[in-house]
Amino acid sequence: MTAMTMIEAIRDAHLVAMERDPKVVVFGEDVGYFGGVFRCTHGLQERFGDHRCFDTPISEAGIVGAAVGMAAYGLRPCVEIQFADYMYPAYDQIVSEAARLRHRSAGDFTSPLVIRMPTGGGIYGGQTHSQSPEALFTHVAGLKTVVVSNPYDAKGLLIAAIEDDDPVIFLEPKRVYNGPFDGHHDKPIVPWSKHPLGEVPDGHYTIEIGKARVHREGTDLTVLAYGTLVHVAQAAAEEQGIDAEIIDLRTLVPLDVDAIVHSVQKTGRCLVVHEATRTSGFGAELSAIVQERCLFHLEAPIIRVCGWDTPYPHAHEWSYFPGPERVGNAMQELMKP
Amino acid sequence: MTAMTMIEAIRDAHLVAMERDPKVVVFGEDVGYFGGVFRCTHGLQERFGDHRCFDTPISEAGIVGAAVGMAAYGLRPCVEIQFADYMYPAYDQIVSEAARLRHRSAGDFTSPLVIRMPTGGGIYGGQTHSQSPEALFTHVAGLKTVVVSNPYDAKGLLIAAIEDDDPVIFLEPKRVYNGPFDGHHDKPIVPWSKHPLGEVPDGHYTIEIGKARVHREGTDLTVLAYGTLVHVAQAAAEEQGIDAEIIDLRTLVPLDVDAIVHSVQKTGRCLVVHEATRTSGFGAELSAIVQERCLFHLEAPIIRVCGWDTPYPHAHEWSYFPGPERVGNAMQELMKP
Amino acid sequence: MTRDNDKTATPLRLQIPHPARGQHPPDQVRFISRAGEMPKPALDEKVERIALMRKQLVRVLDDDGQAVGPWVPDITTEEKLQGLRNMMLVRSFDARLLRAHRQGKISFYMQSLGEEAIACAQQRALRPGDMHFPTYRQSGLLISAGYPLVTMMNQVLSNELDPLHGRQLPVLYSAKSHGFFSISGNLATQYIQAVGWAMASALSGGTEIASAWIGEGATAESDFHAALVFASTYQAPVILNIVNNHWAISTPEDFARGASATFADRGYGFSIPALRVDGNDYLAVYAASQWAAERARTNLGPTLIEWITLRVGAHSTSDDPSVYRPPNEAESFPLGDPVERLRQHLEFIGEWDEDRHQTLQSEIDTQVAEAFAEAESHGSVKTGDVGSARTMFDDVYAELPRHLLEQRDMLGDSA
Amino acid sequence: MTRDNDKTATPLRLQIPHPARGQHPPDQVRFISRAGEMPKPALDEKVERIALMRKQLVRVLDDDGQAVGPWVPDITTEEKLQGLRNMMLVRSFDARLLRAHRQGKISFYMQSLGEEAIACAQQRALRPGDMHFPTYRQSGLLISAGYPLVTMMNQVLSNELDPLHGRQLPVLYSAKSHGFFSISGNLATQYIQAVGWAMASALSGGTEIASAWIGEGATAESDFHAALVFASTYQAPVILNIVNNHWAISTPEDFARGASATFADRGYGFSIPALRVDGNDYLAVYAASQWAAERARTNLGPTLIEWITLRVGAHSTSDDPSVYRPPNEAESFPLGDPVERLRQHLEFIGEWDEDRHQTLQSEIDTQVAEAFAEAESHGSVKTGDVGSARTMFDDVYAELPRHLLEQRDMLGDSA
Ligand SMILES: Cc1ncc(C[n+]2csc(CCOP(=O)(O)OP(=O)(O)O)c2C)c(N)n1
Ligand SMILES: Cc1ncc(C[n+]2csc(CCOP(=O)(O)OP(=O)(O)O)c2C)c(N)n1
Ligand SMILES: [Mg+2]
Ligand SMILES: [Mg+2]
Repeated sequence: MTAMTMIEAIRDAHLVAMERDPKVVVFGEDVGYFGGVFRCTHGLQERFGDHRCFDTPISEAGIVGAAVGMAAYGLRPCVEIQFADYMYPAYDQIVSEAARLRHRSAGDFTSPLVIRMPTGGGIYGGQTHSQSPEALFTHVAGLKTVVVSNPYDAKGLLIAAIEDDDPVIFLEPKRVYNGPFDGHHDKPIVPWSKHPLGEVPDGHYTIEIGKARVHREGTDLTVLAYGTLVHVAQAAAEEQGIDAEIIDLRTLVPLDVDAIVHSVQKTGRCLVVHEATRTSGFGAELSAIVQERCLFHLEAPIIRVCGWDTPYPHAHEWSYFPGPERVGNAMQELMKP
Repeated sequence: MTAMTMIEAIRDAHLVAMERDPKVVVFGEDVGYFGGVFRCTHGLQERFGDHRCFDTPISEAGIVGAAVGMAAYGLRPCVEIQFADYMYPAYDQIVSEAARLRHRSAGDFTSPLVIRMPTGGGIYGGQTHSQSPEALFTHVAGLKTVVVSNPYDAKGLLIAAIEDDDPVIFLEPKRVYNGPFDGHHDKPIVPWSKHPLGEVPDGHYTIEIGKARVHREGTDLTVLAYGTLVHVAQAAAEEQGIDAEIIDLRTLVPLDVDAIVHSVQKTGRCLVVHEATRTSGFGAELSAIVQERCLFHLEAPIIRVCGWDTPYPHAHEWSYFPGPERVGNAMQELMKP
Repeated sequence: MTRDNDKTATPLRLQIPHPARGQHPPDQVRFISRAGEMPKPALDEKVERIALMRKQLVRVLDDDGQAVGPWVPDITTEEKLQGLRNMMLVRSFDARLLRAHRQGKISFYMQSLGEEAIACAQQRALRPGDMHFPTYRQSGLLISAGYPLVTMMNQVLSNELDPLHGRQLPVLYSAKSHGFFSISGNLATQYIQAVGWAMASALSGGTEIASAWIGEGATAESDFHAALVFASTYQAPVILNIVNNHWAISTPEDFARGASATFADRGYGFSIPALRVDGNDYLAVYAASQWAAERARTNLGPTLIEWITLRVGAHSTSDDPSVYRPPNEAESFPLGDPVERLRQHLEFIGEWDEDRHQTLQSEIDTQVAEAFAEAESHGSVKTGDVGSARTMFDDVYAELPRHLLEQRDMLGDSA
Repeated sequence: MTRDNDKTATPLRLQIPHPARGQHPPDQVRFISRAGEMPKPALDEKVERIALMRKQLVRVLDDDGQAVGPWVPDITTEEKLQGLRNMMLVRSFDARLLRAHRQGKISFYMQSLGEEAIACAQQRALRPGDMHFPTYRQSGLLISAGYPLVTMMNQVLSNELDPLHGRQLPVLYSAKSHGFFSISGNLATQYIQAVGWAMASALSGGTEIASAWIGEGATAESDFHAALVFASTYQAPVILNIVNNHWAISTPEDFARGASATFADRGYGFSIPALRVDGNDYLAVYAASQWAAERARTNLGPTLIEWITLRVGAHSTSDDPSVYRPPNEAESFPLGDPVERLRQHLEFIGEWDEDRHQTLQSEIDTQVAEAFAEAESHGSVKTGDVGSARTMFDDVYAELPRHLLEQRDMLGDSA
């Protein structure tokens, strides 16, 4: 076990995967020599050479398109999109190609690749360095979508993603790269070294894609969360004195429906939180699933607390971000008799 | 009033809009000389010349990107993407540019443009001529998303879309181009000339973007539908002898929440139907909204009947399509005491 | 809309291409060389010098059917006869399936009439293990690789034996075993994938090269650019084919080409050597493909080839070209017909005659008819013999996740 | 991974560019001409002939500061002094705001140090009504157009008077009134939009032209291709600028350029005339911009210009270039510094001297300091003086739809 930031854990996952399997190749913008603008691939080129980890031209379509071809050849590319906000030029290759290749060729060709992207706001990045586009992936059959919230999960899930035979979208909320940020942007930063989930096993381990994690047990209500919002929900619960059960979904597709249903049937109340814009966000799917499976257990309407339906504003990002106050208010609302 | 197919109504809307406003320009692949692969722009180049209606290279990114620039100049481009399945190369220009230009420039620049796309299956088009990607637009703040189900609406809504000051995604389910297809693919085709909504007023009229239409009044349950599924729901209701209230949403964003809430509070049961894949489809948003606003009116869980979470299969499209049998079964399920 | 603040300024105007279309006789082929005229550059010739040849056309067969000049490929008569047979097979196959469409037996079809030489000859010029990333008009690659006709037909019929389980539109084959990448319905995506595949081969110290295919119309798509950038930067071992058949559905090549002289010109700005080749000349196709493959195999990097040919038929069975095509376009096409030209050559060298041709033709037609009869015996999407709809849930993922299991169960109830 | 079926074949290898980086001295500029050496083509010169000049560089100012050769622009001394002042203003502005960042007063900044001549001179060479589609390193366009410094600073500070209401990252200005299109955070999207805007002007019989801007790194993006295709096909009245400052964050120009000799080469395959120009030579920039604008205004179509310059500073305030940049890169840059070079020229022609320069410098520094003081008096994102968060809901649509009204109400409760 070593205390690691999420960045170090991600880098370590790369190291372990590349060490074990020569077919793993890593590339993207500024990923090689420099080691990535967030340093998640730092040192890989030095360690494995420039045929295993290299820089690319600034072309997200090229990065993913080439990765699909490489995966079809038999390699296992793990590529970085510098910010999730820049995945759109690659969207055709992701949706029409990576996601569908196995199906359309009936397994003749496959595309086992991982596309990593930093997501979410909280760094004053404005509308093009803050987005959380997970719902644009969860609607696409053939993709698996993972969102990580802590170093322990990040390493185990990234190794699992690289070893997975399907294309995996791997989303990294950048605001938790360096600590379990709980939304209190005006308070001092807590580092991962002070958090149990910052303790990361050495060497190889995986976390099953498709399994949620009960982040906090509770009986008052269920919070369905992922990424940064896991920590925000925890802060809100503690501040409101509400005994919330917080489920860190970890994987959105395939979804751990059992974990969700089990918890909501127990608590009878459900709060869904995410940073992405509300309309047609993944919270809608969660809400729909919960009411389909637990309607008669519900004591109150499921509440969604999400980013507003606007671009992510630079100066007003803390008014946009669904912080502990908004989440806490929703908890109180849910608990009203 | 003239009896028109939906294709003719769309063409007529172009004619009216281009006649009234010289700033309206129309372009896309095979749109000019040929008049579009579905003939929706037939005759426009002959009538208005090749500076108002023209062919483009095969580049959806180019089509939308150029349209954004033209709109910023002051024109009102109305462009065609040959099939919605081919919008992905343009997705960055749609999401990052058209949708956000007004906001990011605080109104200094705007992008009043319309992007028309045929959607949906039922023509044995396989996975790349059958998609219904509406949820990929409804998640994007700044876009308006319209789905039409009949010639009368198509003309009025297309003129309204062209006159609208915001970017409008205009989705045309191709299976209802020539008639009110109700999902009975093995029965003879009913033409629009036999349907009241095939009667289209001459000249200029608009239908407000953001207003739903009660397609069929009823008291047993509410069906939230749009596009082809409006007709399927009607067939299902009649076949099952269920007095369904069918709401044709017409616009997904902005959504006519009042019409929805009003109906569900009346019937106490709600069925959501669409052809797009289920997970994270727009049905999830509808379900979430209904339970948020009508939970204590609901007698049964909201049911979603959608396309499966697979690519749209060529040979098995009628097993994929949510036809009257599946919709009807869901109605019966909903009515169970 | 004029916001003119200088009333003397020229009003701007746009150039909307007005190519030959409709009733006008087409300006079909720009810059035709005589057979044998264009020199053959060294494999590592400078891109500038190759670019100077951009208005020339690699041609081997002259009007008499004689093979002339530096590009004559060193291949046996058997190999040529094999090429003739393959092209005729493709043509006969297409004809049979078009008839099947007219008979209402299949839902859709796309033929390669007039373009057969390109895929057929390149397939023979490459090696097993190489991977083609085709579009929908390269069925010649499969046929020349000896892929079973019946299997192709099963795919087109979407019947119970369709290896793609009826998932794909007819002709969107996939055959890894035969060096044929799964065809996408989305144009141009395969171009950068081919570059990625070639990069993977080189990254792994392999020896297999990739061949990317695209129509001239689809070169306007963005993935074409991504492919050229990546191929240039990493010097990937890939052949970048552009099939210029002069049409993109109703749109003439001019819209994608713009003001440039040729599509081969696109290579220059990336320092990718580019050739224009007579695509209806089997021997020229063979030679140019060999040249490009050799460059790739010796780590000299990518080669772009513009193949000049004509889409003789409709775009697809959904298309009505009478609205936009000039009459007699094929008859007046200056590069003739690929089958006829190779046949003429074989006759010229004394290895072929009318009798043998007729015999071969009926042999092929019989082969195709028998294959079709067999394929048809397994039914089709029209007869409803399409295998189980439950297979639609397979291969979405490597393993069926829970939500698809549930959906398959729901289908079971209602289907 | 070798699936070799011919054991004698060469194993393939990939070329990963190994440009100067880290501790290696950079090969910074390829193909430098002497000032005055490159001829000036006629506006309608054939693209082939212009392409032959691709390894030359348009340069006007020689080592002594003398303006020489056919590209010397016909501009007054006042205009030159204006240019000097504008460039110095940009530099002083950047310096002040970088200091503000170090002082913790702003959240982010991107400077154009070393590249000032390009935007400043082109702005002066174009006309009011023309529209620039810039990236984040063309603030010189705004400053040369006389846009208020305070307003720019308000944007950077995201304070209450920020015309963009704090929505955008610092320096992503928008100023239609000053011919400056709203900057996107997404690279390259503006390139095809500029072509569309130019097409609109021409479709409307206008006289305004567009100017598109992109960094050399971003030319790898797909929208660059879309822009070239559309500009070529419709002969749009647009200037296509590529600012080659040799770096894309940590990645040297080689990755985007690939094997091609220059970025200007990219134009040739579209038959778009392309120049390479010394971007640190104010007079050369002015002349080349004028030439390209004149071509556009006379319906001769698009022009591509590669401007050679150097990103002297870090990519942004978030970047640490010490990890990847060679030491002394700026000092050894062969094209010098744009401010110094124009100053030297003005001295050479006897219109400038050290005293006047010092006076101007302190005048400018004062102007910038006063502007900053004023802007700062309106607060900043750091002081929390950012206007109402409720404005975030405005301008998503022309009119506030119901769901945004509701959300704004919810914000009201909790914010
Ligand atoms: C991304 C995308 N856009 C549009 C289409 C529709 N489409 C199918 S084929 C075609 C024309 C292609 O022309 P070309 O590339 O010249 O190939 P050819 O048909 O001549 O072989 C078009 C526009 C598509 N399949 N994919
Ligand atoms: C689509 C997209 N991908 C990636 C980025 C991240 N990014 C911002 S600037 C930059 C480098 C751009 O280099 P260049 O085009 O040369 O411009 P320069 O910074 O040198 O002016 C990158 C990769 C982005 N903003 N948008
Ligand atoms: Mg073609
Ligand atoms: Mg740069």
